[in-house]
Amino acid sequence: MGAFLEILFGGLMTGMLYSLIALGFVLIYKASGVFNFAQGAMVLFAALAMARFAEWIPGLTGLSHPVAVNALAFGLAFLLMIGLAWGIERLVLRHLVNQEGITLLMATLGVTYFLEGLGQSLFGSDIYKIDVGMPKDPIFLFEKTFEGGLLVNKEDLYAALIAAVMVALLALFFQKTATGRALRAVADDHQAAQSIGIPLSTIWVIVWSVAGFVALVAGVIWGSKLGVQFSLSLVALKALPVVILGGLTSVPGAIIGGLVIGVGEKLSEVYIGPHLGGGIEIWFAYVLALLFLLFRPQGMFGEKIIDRV
Amino acid sequence: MSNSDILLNVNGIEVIYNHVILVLKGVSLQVREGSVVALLGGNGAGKTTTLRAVSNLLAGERGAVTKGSIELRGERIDKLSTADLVGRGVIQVMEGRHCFAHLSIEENLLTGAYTRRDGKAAVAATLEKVYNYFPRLRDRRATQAAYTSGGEQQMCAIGRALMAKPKMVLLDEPSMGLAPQIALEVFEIVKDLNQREGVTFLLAEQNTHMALRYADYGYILENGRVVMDGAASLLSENEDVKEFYLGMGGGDRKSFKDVKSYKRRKRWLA
Amino acid sequence: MSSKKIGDIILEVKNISLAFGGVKALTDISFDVREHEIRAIIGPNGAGKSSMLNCINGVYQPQQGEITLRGQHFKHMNSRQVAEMGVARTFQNLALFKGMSVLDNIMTGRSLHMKRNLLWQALRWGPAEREENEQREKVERIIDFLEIQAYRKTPVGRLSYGLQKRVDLGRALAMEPQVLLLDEPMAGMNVEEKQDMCRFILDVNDEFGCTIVLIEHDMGVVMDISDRVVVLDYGKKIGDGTPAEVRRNDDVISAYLGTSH
Amino acid sequence: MFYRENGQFKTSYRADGQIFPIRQDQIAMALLLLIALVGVPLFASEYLFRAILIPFLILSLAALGLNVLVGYCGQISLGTGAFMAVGAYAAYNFHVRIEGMPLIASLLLGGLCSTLVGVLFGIPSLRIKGLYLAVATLAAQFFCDWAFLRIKWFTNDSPSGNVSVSGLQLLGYSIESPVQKYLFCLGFVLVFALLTKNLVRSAIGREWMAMRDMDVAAAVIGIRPVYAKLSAFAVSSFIVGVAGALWGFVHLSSWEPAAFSIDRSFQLLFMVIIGGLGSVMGSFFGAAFIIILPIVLGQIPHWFGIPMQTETASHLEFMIFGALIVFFLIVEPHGIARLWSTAKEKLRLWPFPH
Amino acid sequence: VTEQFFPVLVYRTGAYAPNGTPWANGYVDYLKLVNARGGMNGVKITFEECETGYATDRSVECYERLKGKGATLFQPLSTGATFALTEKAPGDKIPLITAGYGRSESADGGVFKWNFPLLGTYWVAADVLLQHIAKKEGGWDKLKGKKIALVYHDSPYGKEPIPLLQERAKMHGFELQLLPVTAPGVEQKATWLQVRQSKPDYSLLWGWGVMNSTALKEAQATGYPREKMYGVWWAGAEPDVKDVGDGAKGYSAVTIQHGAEPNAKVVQDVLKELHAKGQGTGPKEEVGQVLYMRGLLSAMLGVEGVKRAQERFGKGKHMDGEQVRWGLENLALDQKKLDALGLAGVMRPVSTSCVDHMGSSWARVHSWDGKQWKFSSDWYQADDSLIKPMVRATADKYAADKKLTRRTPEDCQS
Ligand SMILES: Nc1ncnc2c1ncn2[C@@H]1O[C@H](COP(=O)(O)OP(=O)(O)OP(=O)(O)O)[C@@H](O)[C@H]1O
Ligand SMILES: Nc1ncnc2c1ncn2[C@@H]1O[C@H](COP(=O)(O)OP(=O)(O)OP(=O)(O)O)[C@@H](O)[C@H]1O
Ligand SMILES: [Mg+2]
Ligand SMILES: [Mg+2]
Repeated sequence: MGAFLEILFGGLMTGMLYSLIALGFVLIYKASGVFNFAQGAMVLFAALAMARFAEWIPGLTGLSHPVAVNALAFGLAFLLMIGLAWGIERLVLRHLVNQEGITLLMATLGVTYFLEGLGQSLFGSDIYKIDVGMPKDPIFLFEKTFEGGLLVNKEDLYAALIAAVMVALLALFFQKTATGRALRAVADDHQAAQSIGIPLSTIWVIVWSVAGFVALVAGVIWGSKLGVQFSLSLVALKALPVVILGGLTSVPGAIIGGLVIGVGEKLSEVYIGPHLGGGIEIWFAYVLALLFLLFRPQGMFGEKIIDRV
Repeated sequence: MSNSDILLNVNGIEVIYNHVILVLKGVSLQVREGSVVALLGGNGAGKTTTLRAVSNLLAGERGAVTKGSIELRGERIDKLSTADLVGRGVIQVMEGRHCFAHLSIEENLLTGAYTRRDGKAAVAATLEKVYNYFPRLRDRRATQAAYTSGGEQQMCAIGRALMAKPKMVLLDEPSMGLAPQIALEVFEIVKDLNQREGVTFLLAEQNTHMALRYADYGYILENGRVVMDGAASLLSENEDVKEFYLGMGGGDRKSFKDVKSYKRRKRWLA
Repeated sequence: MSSKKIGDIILEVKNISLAFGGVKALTDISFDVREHEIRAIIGPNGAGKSSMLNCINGVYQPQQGEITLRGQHFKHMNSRQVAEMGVARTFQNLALFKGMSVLDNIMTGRSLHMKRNLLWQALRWGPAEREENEQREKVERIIDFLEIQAYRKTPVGRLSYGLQKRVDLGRALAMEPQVLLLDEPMAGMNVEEKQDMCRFILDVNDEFGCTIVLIEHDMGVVMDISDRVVVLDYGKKIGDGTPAEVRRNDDVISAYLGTSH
Repeated sequence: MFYRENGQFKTSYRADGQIFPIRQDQIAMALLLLIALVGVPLFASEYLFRAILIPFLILSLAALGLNVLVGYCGQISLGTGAFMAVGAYAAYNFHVRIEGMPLIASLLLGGLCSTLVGVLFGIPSLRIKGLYLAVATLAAQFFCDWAFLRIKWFTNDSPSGNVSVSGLQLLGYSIESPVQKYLFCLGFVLVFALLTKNLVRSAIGREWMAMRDMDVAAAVIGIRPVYAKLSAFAVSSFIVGVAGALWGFVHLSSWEPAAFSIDRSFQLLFMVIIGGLGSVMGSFFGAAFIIILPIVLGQIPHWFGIPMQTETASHLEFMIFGALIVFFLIVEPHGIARLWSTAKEKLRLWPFPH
Repeated sequence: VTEQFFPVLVYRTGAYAPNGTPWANGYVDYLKLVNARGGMNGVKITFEECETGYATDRSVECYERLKGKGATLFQPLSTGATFALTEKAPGDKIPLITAGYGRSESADGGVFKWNFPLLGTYWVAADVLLQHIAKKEGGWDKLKGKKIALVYHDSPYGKEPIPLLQERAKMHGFELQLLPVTAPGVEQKATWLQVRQSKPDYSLLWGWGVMNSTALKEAQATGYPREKMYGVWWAGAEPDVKDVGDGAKGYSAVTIQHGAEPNAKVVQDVLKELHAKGQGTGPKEEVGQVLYMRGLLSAMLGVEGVKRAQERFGKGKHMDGEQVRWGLENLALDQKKLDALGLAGVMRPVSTSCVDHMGSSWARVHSWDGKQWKFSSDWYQADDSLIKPMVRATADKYAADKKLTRRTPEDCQS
C-alpha cells in the first residue's frame, strides 16, 4: 500500500512537471493555431541562459548573494526570451500568416534547429547547473503507518506547486479577458482576425513571450532536476501525450492530462513493466493517450473538432 | 470631384498572385467620403482582389500589389497592416464569412470591438444595436459560429465589422446567402449608417439591382480592368448594364425559365 | 414546360425531426419529391433547409422520421449508400477539394463508377487506363457544359467564388445522379450568371432526366423554374405547393417573402 | 522561349494523361534517367555512392511512402521510423529464417508486414484527426522501438537487439560494391516512383486527396473513408517498409532499433514538407535537401579553408539549416516542388513577367 | 614528409556532447603531442574531425568521407556506429579500435579480424564490478541470496553486460533485477521507485550522458545510498557527477584501467607542450579528467598500433589499413614502453594477438568524493575462464550467421 501511494504520488509530481511543458504547447496553439515544436528547444535555451547568466553574473557585477544572482539571471533570461519572441514574430510568423497548420509546424521545427545551434554556440554544450536552492533529499511521511514511511520528494513538491500556480494564472487569463478572446480568434482564422483589426504581430509577440516565460520556468525546474544540457529539449517529447490527452486547446487539460499521464506511466512501469521486460512507460503514455482519443478525438477538454458542410 | 473629400483613392493597381498570376491589370477608383460605391462585375472579375488590396489582406493569399498606389485621405496605405487600417476606421467584411468557428456568435461580435477604446458600455450599446439589426443573431448568441446556418454566419460577419464602429466599410458580397428580406435589411443598414453616421461604403455585390439602388456611384470590373463607371442612376439606365447585370435586356425582366441555350456571355474585353 | 413528364414519387421524407442539443433544427417535416421534378426549398436563414439536405444525404442522422428513396425505406443511411442510390449534392459553404485541380475535382465525382482495383491503377495499363480515359471523356463533357474549359488544370482554391460554385455543381453532375440536391447554387452570382446557372439546371433536368431539389434565396429564380416549393420556417413546414400557391400563402408571406413580392 | 507548350496539342486524353505532357519535360526526364543509370555509375566516387546517393535514394523512397500518407491523404504521421523498422526487421527474419529466400522477396515481404502494422495503427485515423493523430502515431513509434529491443524473437535471439545481414545476392549476382548497391536501390526507387505516380493520378489517388481536403464532402460523393484512409496507410507503409528494409540491408548492413528512431520519423516528415506535400517529385527534392544540405554546410568551411572548430561549425550548421527551412517555407509554403513548378510557369511566360 | 591521416569521429554537440567533448579533446591533444615530438618515427599525423552527433547514419557518412581521405583506422565512439562499421570495415580493410565499448565478442580476433576492443569490453567491466562487490561482501559465496539491480540504457550498449551478469547470477546464486531506462534517460522516477521498493543490495548503472546524472539524482531523491551504486566506465566521469555535486558522494564506477590522472606524466607533458603554448584543445582544467584520459589513451593506442606496424613494415613510412591492423594485432606495450610514454601508473601493459584483440582485462574502481574521482580499489583482472568461452561461443554464432570461417594460423601471420 505504501509503495503504491508513493508511486501514485511520484506520478502526480512528475505529471505536474509534464504539465508545465505541455502548457507551453497549449498556450501557443490556443493563441495562434501553431503547434510549436520548438517548445523543447525554448526550454533548453531558457535554461541555458539562466544557468550561464547565473554563472557569469558574480564575475561581472561582483554580486554574490545567491538569491540576488538567481533573480537577476532569471530576469535577464526572461528578457532574452522576449527578444526571442520578437525575433520569431519578425522573421518567421509574420511571413506565414494564413498558411496551413502543417507549414507553421514545419517552421517551428526550423526554429528548433536554429535555437539549438544558437543556444549551444552562445552558452556552450557542456552540462551546467541551476541551483535555486531546491532541496534534493527526500522526506518521509507517516512513518508510523507505513513501513519505511511514505517517501515524498521536496523538490518535486515545490516544482509541482509552482507549476500549479502558473497553470492556474494562465487559465484565468484565457477564460474571459478580451485579450484571451482575441487570442482564440487568431487561432481560428488569421485572416479574419486581421480583418477586424487584431494586430497579429503584437498578439504573437505577447503569446510567445508568455510561452517563453513558461519555458523559462520549466527550464529552471527541470534544469535544477536534470542539469542543464541538450537533453533538456527532449523532455518535450514527454509532454506530447499530455497535450493531446488534455486537449490541444485547454489549459486545465494540460494539468489533468499531465497528472493522468504521470500517474499512468509510473504505475504501468512499476506494475506492468516487469512482466513485459520493462521500459514500457514511454509507449504506455502514448498508448494511453491514443486509447483515450478513440473515445474523445479532441482529448479531454479540447475544443470539439468541427467538421461541417 | 474635389480632391479634398476623396476618402479612398486607388490608382492604377496591378495585383499578382503567386508571383505569376496577374489578376488586376490597372484598376483605379475613387471613393468619396460619405458615399456608397458599388463594385460590380462577374465571377472572377477581380472585385474581391481589389478589396483585399485595399485592406492589405493579400499577403495571406500570396498575392501582392506590384504597381500603382492606394491612398486613404491622401496618405499612402500600401505599407500599413490591416490592423493599422482598422485603427484608421477602415474595415473589411470578407467574402465567405470567415467567422471564428470555435467562438460563440456573441464572442465573435465582441472580438469585432477589439480595437475600440471607448469603454464597455459603449460596446454593449453597439452590440445591442447589432442584435436589433439582426434579431436572428440574438437567438443564436450562445451557439458556436461553426454550427450556425450560412445566413446566420453572414449576419455575424457583417455585425462583427459594425462592432468596430468603422468609418469606412469594405463589404464583399454582403447579400450572399441571405434571405431576401434580410438582404434588403442589410442594404437598409448600409443606407442608415451612411446617412446617419456618415459611414462610407465600398461594396462588391452581385445583386446589381440592389447595389445600384443603394449606391451613389458604381464601377464595373471585367477581367481585372474597370470597364465602365458612373453615377449609379446612370449605370442602371445603361443598356449593356441592363442586359448583362440586371437581366433586363430589351426592357423587361426575363423569366429564368426562358433563358436560351445558345445565349453566350458578351464581354467588353477579350 | 409541357414537354416534361413528372413521374412518381422518388424521394419521400416523413416526419423528420432533428435537434442539436436544445436547438430544434427540424420538427416533423414531411414532403415528397417526384421524378423529374424541380422541387425548391425556401425559408428564412436558419430555417433548417441545409439541415434537411444533410439528413437526406446521411450527413446528419435525424432523431425521428424516415426517408424513402426509390422505394427503399431508411431510418439511418450513411453517405456512401445515399450516393450509391444516385443522390448527389452541392454545398452551401463551398466544400471543394481545395488542393486539387478542377478536372480532378470533377473526376472524384466519378469514383463510384470506377471499378479497377488498386493494383490495376498502380500499373495504369490496359483496362485501368481505358477506364480512366472513358471517365475523363465524360468529365470533359461536363466541363464543356459548364464552360470552365479554361480552368481545367487550375487548382480550385485559386478560382473566384462563383467559379468554384460551378465546379461544385460539376462534381455533383459527374455522379450522374438521379436526384440532385442543390444548396444555394446561385449565391454570389449576378443576374447573367444566374441565368447561365438556371440554364445548366434546366438542361440537367431536361436532358439527363435528373430530379432536382433546390435551395435558393432568389425568389425570381425559384418562382420561375421550380415545379413545387416547400417552405420552412424555424424548422417547421409552413407551406408546400406550386410557386403560385406558395406565393399566396399568408404564412409564407409573413415569414419569408415579405410584402415586396 | 525554349520552354513552351505552344504548338503541342493533345489529341487524346491518353496523351494528356501522360506524366510529363510537355515535350521539353520528357526530354529532360530522359536525360536525367540516362545520367542516373549510366553517367553516375561511371563517374561517381565511392564516397558519393555510400554516403550520399544510396542514403538519398532509400530515404527518398521512404519519403515517397510518407508523402502518400501525409501529402496525398492528409494523415500526419510521426510513426514512419517504426514502419521502416518493421520492414527492416521483418525482412531480416524472412532472410535469415527461411533458407534460400530470394532477396527481393524478403524485402517485399518486409514491406507487406509493414503494411499490416501500418493498417493496424491506421485504424485510429478513422476517428482521430490532424495533430491529434500525429501525436497518436508516436505510439506506434515508441511501441515498435521498444518491441524490437525487448522481444528477442524479432532479432533472431541477438541479445543486444542488433542484427546484421551480409552477402546480398540478386539472381546470382552479389550486391556488394557501391555501384551495385546504388543500381539496386535506384531500381526500387524508379519502379516505386512510377507505381506511386500512377496511383496518385488514378481514382484512388483522387480519393485520398478528397479525404485530405474535405472528408465530409468526400463521403457525400460516395468515397468510403475507411477504404480511402486505410488504403493510404497500407500503400504508404508498404513503401516505407521496403525502404526500411533497404536501409537496413543495403545501407547499414547492421542495425539496431535506434536506426529507426523518432529522429528518423521527424527527418522524413521534414523531407515531405520541405519537398512538397502531395508531390512525387517533392519527395526527392525534400530528401536531397535534408540529406545533402547538412553535409554541404558542414564542408563549406573546409572548402574555403576557413579554420573552424568542429563545434562551432556544427552549431552554425544547425542554425543555417534551421534558417533555411524557415526561409524556404516563407518563399513557398508548399515546398520545393511548388517552387519548381512556379519557376516553370515563369519560364513559360518568359521573357514577359506575367 | 610522410604523413599518416587520423580520422576523428566526435560529437561535440547534441545530447551527448558533455561526454563526447572531453574525449575528443584528449584524443586530439594526444595527436598534437605526438606531432610536437616529431611524429611517429618521423611520420607526421594529420587529422580531421567529423561531427557525428552520436547518430549512426552521420557516423557512416563521416566514415565514408574520411575513408576517402586516407583513413587507416577508425574509432567510432558509439556502439551503434560500431555495429554498422563492423560490417563495412572488412571490405575496406580498415581496423576499428573500440576501446572500452562495442561488441564484447569482437575480442575474438579469429572471427573479428578488424575489430579491436582494446583494454576491455563490457563483459570485463561487469565482471570486475561483481568481483569488487564480492570482495566487499567477503567472497563470492556471500552473494548468494543477494539482489543486484542493473539500471541500463535501453539500447544494445546497455544490454551488453546482461549475458555475463546472468551467467554470474547463475553461478553464485544472486538475483539480478533488470531495469531498462528509455533513452536518453531524462525520466527515471519509476525506475528508482522500483529500486526503493525492491531494495537491491547493489545496483549497477549502465548509462551514458544525461542518464547517469539523472540516475544519481533520482537515487538521492528516493534515498537509495550512492555507496551501493556502481557504474560502468562510461558512467564514471566528471560530467556524470559534476552537477550532482554532493549528491553523488560515495558513488563508484569501474575504470578502464585509468581514472582521473592529473598527475600522470603525459598530462603534464600535454599541459607543458601544448596548453602552455596555446595549442591545447579545450579548457586546461579538463586535461587529465576521466573522459579526457580515455580519449588520450584511445589515440595513444592507435598511434602505437601504427608504430608497431612500422617496426615490421618500415619505420618512417606511411602504413596502410592492413598494416595498421597487423600493428594493432601485435601490440606489445610493456611497462617500459608505458613509462616512456608517460603513462606510468595510469595503465597496465597491453599485448594483443591474433586471437586476442582486447589485450588486457585489468580494471580498477574509483569513487567520487564530492569533488573528484579517487581510486578506491586495487587492480582486478576479469575472469578469463568465464569470459573467454562466452566470447568464443558468441563469436562463433556470429560467424555462423555470416557464413564466415575462423581465421587460419596462416592468416594470422599476415
Ligand atoms: N489566391 C489566389 N491565387 C491565385 N489566383 C487567385 C487567387 N484568388 C483569386 N484568384 C484569381 O483572381 C481572379 C479574380 O478573383 P476574385 O476573387 O477577385 O474575383 P471576384 O470578382 O471576387 O469574383 P466572385 O464574384 O466570383 O467572387 C480569378 O480569376 C481567380 O481565379
Ligand atoms: N451541426 C449543428 N450543430 C448545431 N446546430 C446546428 C447544426 N447544424 C445546423 N444547426 C442549426 O440548425 C439551424 C438550421 O440550420 P440550417 O443550416 O439548416 O439553416 P438554413 O435553412 O440552411 O439557413 P441558411 O439559409 O442561412 O443557409 C440553424 O439555426 C443552425 O444553427
Ligand atoms: Mg469575390
Ligand atoms: Mg443553408
